[in-house]
Amino acid sequence: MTTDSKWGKETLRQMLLIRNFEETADKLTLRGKVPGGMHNSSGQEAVAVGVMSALDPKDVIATTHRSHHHTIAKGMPVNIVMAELFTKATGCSGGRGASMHLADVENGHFGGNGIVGAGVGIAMGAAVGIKQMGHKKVAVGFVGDGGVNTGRTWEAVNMAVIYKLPLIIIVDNNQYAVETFVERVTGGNDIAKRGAGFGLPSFTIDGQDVEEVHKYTLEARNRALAGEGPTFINALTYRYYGHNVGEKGQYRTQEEIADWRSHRDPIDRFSAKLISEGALTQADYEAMINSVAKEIEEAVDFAEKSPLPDVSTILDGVDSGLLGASK
Amino acid sequence: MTTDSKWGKETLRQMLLIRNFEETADKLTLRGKVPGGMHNSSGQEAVAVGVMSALDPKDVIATTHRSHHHTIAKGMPVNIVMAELFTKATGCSGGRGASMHLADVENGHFGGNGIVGAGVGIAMGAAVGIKQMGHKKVAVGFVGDGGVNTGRTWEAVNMAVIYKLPLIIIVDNNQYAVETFVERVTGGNDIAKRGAGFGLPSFTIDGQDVEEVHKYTLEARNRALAGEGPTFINALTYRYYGHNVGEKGQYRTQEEIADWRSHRDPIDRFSAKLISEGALTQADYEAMINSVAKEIEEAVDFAEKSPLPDVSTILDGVDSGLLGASK
Amino acid sequence: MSTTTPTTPTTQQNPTYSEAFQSGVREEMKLNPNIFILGTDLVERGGHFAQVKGIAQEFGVDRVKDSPISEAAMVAAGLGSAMYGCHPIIDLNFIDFSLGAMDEIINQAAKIRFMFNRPVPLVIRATSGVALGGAHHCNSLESLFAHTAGLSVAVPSRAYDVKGLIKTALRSPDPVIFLMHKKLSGVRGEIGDENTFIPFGSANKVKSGKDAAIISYGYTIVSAQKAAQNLAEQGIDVEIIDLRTLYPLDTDTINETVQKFGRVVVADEAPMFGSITAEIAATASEANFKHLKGPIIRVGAARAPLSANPQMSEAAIPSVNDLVEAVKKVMSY
Amino acid sequence: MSTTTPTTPTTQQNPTYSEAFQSGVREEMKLNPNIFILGTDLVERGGHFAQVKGIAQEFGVDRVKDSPISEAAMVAAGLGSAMYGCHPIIDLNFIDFSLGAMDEIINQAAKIRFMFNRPVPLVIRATSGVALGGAHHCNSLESLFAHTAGLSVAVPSRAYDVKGLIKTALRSPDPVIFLMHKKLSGVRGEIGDENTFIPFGSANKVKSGKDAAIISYGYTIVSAQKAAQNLAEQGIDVEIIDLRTLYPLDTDTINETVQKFGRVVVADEAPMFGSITAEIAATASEANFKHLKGPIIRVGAARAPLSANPQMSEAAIPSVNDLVEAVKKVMSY
Ligand SMILES: Cc1ncc(C[n+]2csc(CCOP(=O)(O)OP(=O)(O)O)c2C)c(N)n1
Ligand SMILES: Cc1ncc(C[n+]2csc(CCOP(=O)(O)OP(=O)(O)O)c2C)c(N)n1
Ligand SMILES: [Mg+2]
Ligand SMILES: [Mg+2]
Repeated sequence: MTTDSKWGKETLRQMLLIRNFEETADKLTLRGKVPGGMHNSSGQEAVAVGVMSALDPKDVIATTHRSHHHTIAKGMPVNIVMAELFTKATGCSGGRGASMHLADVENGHFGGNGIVGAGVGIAMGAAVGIKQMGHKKVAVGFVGDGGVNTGRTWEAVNMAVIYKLPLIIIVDNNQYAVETFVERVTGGNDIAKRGAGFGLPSFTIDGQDVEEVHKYTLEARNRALAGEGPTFINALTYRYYGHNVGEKGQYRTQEEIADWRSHRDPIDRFSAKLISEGALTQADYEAMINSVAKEIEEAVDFAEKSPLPDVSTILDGVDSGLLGASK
Repeated sequence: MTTDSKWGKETLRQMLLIRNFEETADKLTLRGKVPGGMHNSSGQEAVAVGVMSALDPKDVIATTHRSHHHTIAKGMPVNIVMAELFTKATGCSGGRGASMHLADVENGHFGGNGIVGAGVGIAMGAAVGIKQMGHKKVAVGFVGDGGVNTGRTWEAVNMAVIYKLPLIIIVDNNQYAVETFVERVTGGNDIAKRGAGFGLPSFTIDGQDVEEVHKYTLEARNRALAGEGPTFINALTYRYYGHNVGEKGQYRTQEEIADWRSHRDPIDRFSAKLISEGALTQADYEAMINSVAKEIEEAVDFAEKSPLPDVSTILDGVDSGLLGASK
Repeated sequence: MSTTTPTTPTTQQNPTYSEAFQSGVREEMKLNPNIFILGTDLVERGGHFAQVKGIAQEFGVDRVKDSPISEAAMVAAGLGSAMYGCHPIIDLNFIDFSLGAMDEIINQAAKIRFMFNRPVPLVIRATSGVALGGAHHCNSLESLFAHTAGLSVAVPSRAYDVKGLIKTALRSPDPVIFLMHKKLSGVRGEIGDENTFIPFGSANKVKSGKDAAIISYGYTIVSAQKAAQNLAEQGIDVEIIDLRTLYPLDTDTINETVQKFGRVVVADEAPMFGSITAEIAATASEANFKHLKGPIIRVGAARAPLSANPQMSEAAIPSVNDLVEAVKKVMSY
Repeated sequence: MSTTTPTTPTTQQNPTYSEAFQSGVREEMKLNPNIFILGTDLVERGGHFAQVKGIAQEFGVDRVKDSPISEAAMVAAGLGSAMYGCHPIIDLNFIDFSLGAMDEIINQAAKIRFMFNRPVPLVIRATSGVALGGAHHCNSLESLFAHTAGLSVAVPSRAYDVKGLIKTALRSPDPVIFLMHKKLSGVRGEIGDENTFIPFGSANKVKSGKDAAIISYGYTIVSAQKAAQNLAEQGIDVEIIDLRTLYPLDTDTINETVQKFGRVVVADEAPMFGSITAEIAATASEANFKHLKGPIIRVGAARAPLSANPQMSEAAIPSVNDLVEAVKKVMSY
């Protein structure tokens, strides 16, 4: 199928923006700019952008410790994301969260999470709220291949099924949990089949094909809006970098990484398609790359120049005090 | 298939013993003899006896809040069980446990449990121990239809699969969790399919047919001993009484109960089969009923006459003190 | 902050402690369509302690939802929908079952407001306290929750407080752990009207006295009242302070009480080592050291799991006599 | 019960705090074939803090098992196999993740011995303490565990104690929560030999003093040592007691210390409201009231989740200066 040119360009740009963000932030982390390190999502852009491009901006997402790609694709300006990584006051969480705790609840981003599996539960809860209030929205919960071994994930999936919630569960399946290969820890080694066991439409899809991700998400969203309940999507993808910045490890070969990078890169694939279809010229593409680089450079500058949070605020916002005078 | 007469009689007697125990204990509970009440398993005898008759006495079980039937079938003398219900010092847990906390760890009974789903995890852990020590045994974890909605159950199932543990998971599926019908809360409404999603052999079987339960358990045990890992068995059964003693509720019809009792009672079915096959005479059967009644009567007598635990022991056994002087 | 309300005559007209909960919840549900209740066996049964009896029939099953046995998902459902804009009541049945949802409570619900500047108007209700049922049904976990920044903890001892506190909780944007004592479920008492709100962090002087004070909460207040009668016969007039909430804690009333008497007993039925009575005693001692006639005495439960045998379980928690002895000890300074 | 060991010179030869763990575990694994370790990313990576580095290579993957991310099942695997006769070490990585296994820890592992008279020789190891990582990686949960009857809690502050305590844990039949502070992982120090066992419930006098005492544990011991230097310059000679375990607690040493000085600071980095320092202060005040020159002063963290921003996170926990001020306060009585 031929890709719509406007949509294709916007989608490609989003993926480039994420890639540049991650590679830039990775280097800055190595230089000590990102307290606590960060989880690089390079290689996984198509999952984030494919999903988000199928959603309405008002839809809700909740995600994991590896969430820069989801967050940027959801529409958070990269300078705000970068500032949060730097734990600056101008970051989305005022510097309280850093890389793992990006959020903008007002705008439907219910947060990254330090706890594996927690995002699916929170998204499921948001879907309860959406249904309860009769809104026409969906919630999307992201989880990793490692996260599907947490019990909380399946409790949430089951609850979504029985309440027919407008929820989409996306497994951002990059095949490793830290250094552990998915096959070694996943009974049955078929994550979509697990979903099916809980009675919801479940698919394993090519997470390196942004159009496939988009299409499955759109269908899931339509089912959800029609009151037909949740969908489970296991998107196969790959992360190019270590689990946390600077980590290498012997758990996978350089050949494996090179193979994914050279044959299945989501950006290369999609840009090649757009170019071959005439939806994009090589010159457009290069301009896009440059414009993205500039945007990220400005984001770094913004983050660098932003003030640190005021340490005198460490007790602010723990609770409202409205229950009674907190002492 | 014709049933072996000796095995058949022993199996039938076990079921009768459980039924009489439960009906007797139910009445005693209504008379205030069983602190905290009890969960009556009448109707579910074939699951307990079918499983246990396929095990070796040294195999391990861990079970739920509804566990009298498993415990008696596992071989604990009924007077000890009854004494525990009465919270007497002579009970298996010294009166500390009552109905929900029957155990005899030394003899492979790793306990009933007040927490739904916990038994599967404990049995899985026992299976880790069995495998670690190279023993030729299996562990069996019981869970209810309600319990399969706890995340902990699926974490344990997954772990058993990836470590190829000698574990058998039995869903004692009596179709209700307190007053909640299984279909209302079980996404997909196919519990064995959930198991299959985690990659282990999974079966739904007739839990009112003691021979079928026996056969599937035996096969599962053989697979486990051969190093082929765990098996998941969803045994369809029914409880005749309320969730806890004295509870009735409007959540199911009297017709439904009458139907199960009159058409699918595991004891009636099995005794009729044995009689029709000539393995048992009507007179034998009546003698068996009487002997069982006598055994239960004696158990009640034993429980009644047993001393209460010494309240001065309430601090005994919390820990060994061997880490250092506890203060 | 301390408000004294009349001791309640227990007439047949007065609702039970459980019914007081129903009453407060009903009133708030009428006003706020975003309140809903989610838990196991709520619709037909009305909950294991009749705490929501009839509410599904009145408000429909969209607002009283029966749940699978999935405590983590139950709390997650509450958390996510509270972030979205609802005001859910998650009914965990027994507080012991919260142990299956601790991440959702402690890591998520308690921290969202601080991290993301988003209110989490979530009530987690559960039955608590020592009674029958044994080790898995008698955990006293209140100190765990009170220790967690971001959570508030209500521990009402009578119908009036149940209603007044749940109404406050349902008007506030913060997560609340609402613990109702199993031995009080059926106890009748007066309740306030639809405008009676009890602020968290306001203790109730159950009884005033001249000689010494017992500071406590929950069922131990009943024992303290019995102890006070017994002590009165011995000529000792003891004041009783019911904290009603453990966080926020009414430190003003605690400080006043310590300063007034210098002889104070702090009591509850949790295992004493590390219980909330330690916080109260330590902080009150530090703040009011000069006023102390002797040490603040703590009374609590044995460091042991609870037994199903009723005599053992009773023996593990403070008796009326333990309270009497503790007061006599502070009187001996 | 208090044993004083020489302050350790930190030479290159000395192992790190993490290596001390490896050393103790290796020695015990050689002697006891039933010890195994289970957790995430242990085999190749050696754990996130190198705490089991190389052990899989030495003992094989049957004795060092990589686990799925399933904390409840991890603890259940430990619990069931411990009941069966093994002596598992369940490595939960960060203690924050124990919140997904609280039922298995608090309702099951802690209670089995009491209920069923069966030992549960289970070690649950995790990295703890405040450092980087933010709200989900910096929970101080030690008071929750110490409050739970049936659990013991180790909180070593140096390599020597890590090794001596883990060896004791691996010879005992009871469940132990073994908390290693993230900021200490790489700190080098002397360790004992294969016969050095440190009993739980034995505090270590890190430094003796003449004027006042700081009682603490974990990383706060490092801050206390800095505070002591600072105070020495001001002419105040402070004694430092490292509790090493929070349960059993070395109440003998605590009582002696309170009686000796009458001026005592109890400090840690957990949110202060409801922390274990409350238990220590309350119990020690009650037992030694007459010896107190003034109230026992507690120093702890703010009641707030931790932030990822390092300055905010540092500001939330006690600084060296906070400890100095607290000691000066007790000196002012
Ligand atoms: C409950 C919990 N357990 C363990 C961890 C430690 N941890 C952080 S990320 C991670 C691996 C997650 O793998 P996966 O879900 O596949 O996500 P990915 O990192 O591949 O994006 C682990 C084990 C955690 N954060 N939370
Ligand atoms: C974790 C947990 N949640 C809730 C309960 C309360 N509870 C006890 S039994 C029960 C129903 C269990 O249903 P099922 O698993 O089908 O077992 P059955 O009673 O039918 O044997 C519930 C909800 C509990 N004991 N533990
Ligand atoms: Mg992964
Ligand atoms: Mg059932």
